[in-house]
Amino acid sequence: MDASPQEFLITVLKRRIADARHIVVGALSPIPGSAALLARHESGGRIRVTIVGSARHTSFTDGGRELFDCAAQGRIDVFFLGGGQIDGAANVNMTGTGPYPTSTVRFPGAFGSAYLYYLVPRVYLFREEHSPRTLVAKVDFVTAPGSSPANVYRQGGAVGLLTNRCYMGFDRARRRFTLESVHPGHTIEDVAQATGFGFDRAEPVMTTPAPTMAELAALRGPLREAIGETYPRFAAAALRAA
Amino acid sequence: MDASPQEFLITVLKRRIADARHIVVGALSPIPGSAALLARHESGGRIRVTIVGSARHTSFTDGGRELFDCAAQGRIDVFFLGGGQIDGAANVNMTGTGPYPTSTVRFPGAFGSAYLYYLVPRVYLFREEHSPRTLVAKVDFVTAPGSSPANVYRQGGAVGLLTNRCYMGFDRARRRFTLESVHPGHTIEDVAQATGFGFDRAEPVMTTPAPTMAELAALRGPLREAIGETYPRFAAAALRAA
Amino acid sequence: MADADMTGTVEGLAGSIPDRSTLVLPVDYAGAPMALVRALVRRGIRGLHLICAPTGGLAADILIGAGCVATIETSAVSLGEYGFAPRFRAAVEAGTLCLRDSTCPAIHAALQAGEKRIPFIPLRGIIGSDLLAARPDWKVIDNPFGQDDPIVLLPAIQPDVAALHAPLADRAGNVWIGRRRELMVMAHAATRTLVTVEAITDADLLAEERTAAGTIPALYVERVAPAAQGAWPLPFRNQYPVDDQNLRAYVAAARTQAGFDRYLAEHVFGRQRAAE
Amino acid sequence: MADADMTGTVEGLAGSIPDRSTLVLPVDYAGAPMALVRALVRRGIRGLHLICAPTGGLAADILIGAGCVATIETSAVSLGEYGFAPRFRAAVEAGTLCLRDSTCPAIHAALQAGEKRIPFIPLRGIIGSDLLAARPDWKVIDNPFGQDDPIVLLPAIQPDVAALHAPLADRAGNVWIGRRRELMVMAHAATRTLVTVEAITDADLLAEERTAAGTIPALYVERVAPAAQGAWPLPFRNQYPVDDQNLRAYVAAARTQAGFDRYLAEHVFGRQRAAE
Repeated sequence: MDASPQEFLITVLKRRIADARHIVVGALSPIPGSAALLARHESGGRIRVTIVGSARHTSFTDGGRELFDCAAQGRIDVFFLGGGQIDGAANVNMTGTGPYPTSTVRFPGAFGSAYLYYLVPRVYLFREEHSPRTLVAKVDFVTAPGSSPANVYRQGGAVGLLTNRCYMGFDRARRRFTLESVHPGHTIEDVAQATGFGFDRAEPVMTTPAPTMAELAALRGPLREAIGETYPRFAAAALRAA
Repeated sequence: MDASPQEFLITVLKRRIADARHIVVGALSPIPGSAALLARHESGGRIRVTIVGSARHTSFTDGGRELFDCAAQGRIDVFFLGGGQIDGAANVNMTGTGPYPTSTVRFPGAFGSAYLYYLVPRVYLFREEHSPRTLVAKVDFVTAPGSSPANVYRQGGAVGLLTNRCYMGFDRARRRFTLESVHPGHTIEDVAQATGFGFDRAEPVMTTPAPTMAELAALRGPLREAIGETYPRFAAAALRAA
Repeated sequence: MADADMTGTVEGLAGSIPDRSTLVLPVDYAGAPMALVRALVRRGIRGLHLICAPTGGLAADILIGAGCVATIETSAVSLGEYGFAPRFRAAVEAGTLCLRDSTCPAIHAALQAGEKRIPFIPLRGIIGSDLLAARPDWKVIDNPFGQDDPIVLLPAIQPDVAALHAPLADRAGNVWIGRRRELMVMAHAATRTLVTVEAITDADLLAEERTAAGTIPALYVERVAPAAQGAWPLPFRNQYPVDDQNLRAYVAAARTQAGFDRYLAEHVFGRQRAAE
Repeated sequence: MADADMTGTVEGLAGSIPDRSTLVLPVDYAGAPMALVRALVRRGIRGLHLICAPTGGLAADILIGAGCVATIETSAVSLGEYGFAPRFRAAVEAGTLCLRDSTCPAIHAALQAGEKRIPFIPLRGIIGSDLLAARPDWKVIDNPFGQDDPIVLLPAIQPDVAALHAPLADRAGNVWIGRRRELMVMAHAATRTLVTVEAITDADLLAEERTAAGTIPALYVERVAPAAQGAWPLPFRNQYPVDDQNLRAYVAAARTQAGFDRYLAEHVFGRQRAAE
């Protein structure tokens, strides 16, 4: 079966999070959200998935603050962050390019990043567009820093970065990304040219495995409705017919 | 109609609070609670009454903290405080006599006094027993102080003290009580002898008015059940037959 | 007052909010009072200090585009699946909006501080973010209970007015919100709370424990106005879906101020004599 | 785990609480888990750091009398209409109990700080009370957002275990509490939450908005045990009244340790082979 680009990314992310107990997905994150729902499906419901803004995919009953309190309590294992710019030290810019506050291009804003990035043990950075525009040497505005001094309370941070070209792991101690796998149709040189920051290379750099038939069947079958409830426009556009 | 001692005190308190918008009554306060319910009854439901621990007489839906947050918000006009000891500066001891922590006589504890006394504009001190044992020169332990230095955030405090002998007003600036009225059957000299602290005397000191027939009829009729729901043992003992 | 009828009209609610008020609105999906927002635009309100709890969407973008907002305090403004908020973005890039960029948990925590009327509340995270330099009203202190442990203190948010849309209220002014507890924090934190609702019931929402558990008591509510489809064109809980056509039209039109003004003429001023 | 059956037994719950735990219990009228308290006495638990949220009653007095408690943090201990708590009073006057005297809003606020995992929270009031000298773990600082404005900082309370009694749970471990939101703060603040319930339903308490609004999610709940009449001899919501005869017997007996021990023999150890 031929996977759509989104279906491909969903399954790549899903494999990274299949061991989690509680995955939280922010607003506007259909690919991470679909990955979380697929992981939950495959776990037989063992994995708890909370999608911000969804009345159905939530365990929360205490209002908007509960997600953040829950993260501080250590009850959330995995979260996803995007960002208009991401740099080689895993700093994330969700605020805007150019001088603050009158940005050249203003992004929506920090959402919960300037907090959750510190408190959720495993944060996956996710940005489809992999270009020198999005993956930069240094972000124009550090909305959420990729690392913190030793005396700053921090129990979490980035473990990796997924784009439409590759997956890179992040080493928080060394503050550097390592290219781990390149998606089919791309090369290491491709990735290097499209990346505005330097990174290390795993030995060997793998080819990212494609979705299995079972994964695609689950996405297009039982999960289509669950994904569509939360991301109606995405489900219609990104999931192929079963 | 002959009032019981409790009925008498209920109506005295009630007249002091008939202009409030929101009266809160702590746990274990059947006479203030009954006074609040009577005030509400006479106001045709205009006065809001919240009784701590009651599922029926409450406006709260946010758990135990809401009472205290609500007071801080300025949405509570009147509260009542008792205490094992009260002194002439309106300091209240709800903790114990003798040296702390191994008190000679241990009282239950502060409850919310060390907070509400600062934040509710009108706090009525209420202690039935009027004796040198309860109204002392200086409390052994200041659970909640009667006044605070100018730089301490305080938007409330004592306005008066009701006992089984008299009603005294409290002047927060002068930190002194003034005897305003003596209950029938007692005298100013009585009161002075039974009080462990010095106080001023109003000119003239009045005789506290007895309950009216209408007040007693309301207490013994429509309010008997409402009071009994919250204070079953009290209602049976203190309210006379209609 | 337990006896009085607490109901009013949407235009009445809008008229009672003065220019330059500090106004807190919920996130779009939690009950944005769109009918009231349109009434505020029609009344020509100016100089709002808008607080988004914790993010802004269509409600904020329309108020900004219509020139009602002087300052915005928010963790983000976005139209969700419909993309960037065009009027917010244009105003920021033009420098015509005073920005107080925040992060979701900071707004929630500062509203909790407002609810408790404590002057500040500490929060983890944030240190090392450029947000800190953008918010001189936030302070970093060394945790007095720790050692070499810097922590951010946020000043309390205590809005003049909270405005929200809910499914149901009763005549006494009790408002049912279900799990959307951020609406209750807003109501507790604000001095005044104004509510639009899909429907008003003659029952007492506090009488039964099951409904009481999800109800803002009238104690905090100044007035309630019926507004059927009051969140339109946004979706509202399980009661109605998004008006996809209207949202698409908005996004297309609001790319320019002229287009936005045409949207207002049709969907805000044009509705004055109709449903609202 | 969404699939697993989260139910257990009262004795199993009691056995899972180690000696010297920090245990938070609700105020008697909010859902004191009396059946679990009796099971803890039977299991001979020792060295508890008991936190009363925010006041203690019969549950605290029995645990103290049975020698289970090393330290108590509470705003008061009282039997309400039944008077002073005799074993608490005796233990304090004998100096055998480590006291952390507090005030209700301080316990609520410190539990909220525990819920947020912030290290401290400020609170108004308290300054000028002798409580401050009795609580060296509380600090007074000058409000960094004010001028010459002293304010108390309370360290967060983060209990090892929260234990509570509720009307209803489902098999997934969701627990319905209605308006008793202090129970939810306790569950959020504690590392582990153990719950006894009057009944267990096969329905999903989170499926419907009306029940979900008053429900502690299973996410926070380690185990739920059925315990019909689990608050006895205390009254429980509108389900059963106080057992007046038992309370009177308790107050009379517990004036002395010997009388208290007889009460335990009859009503705590004597029930082991019966209903519990």
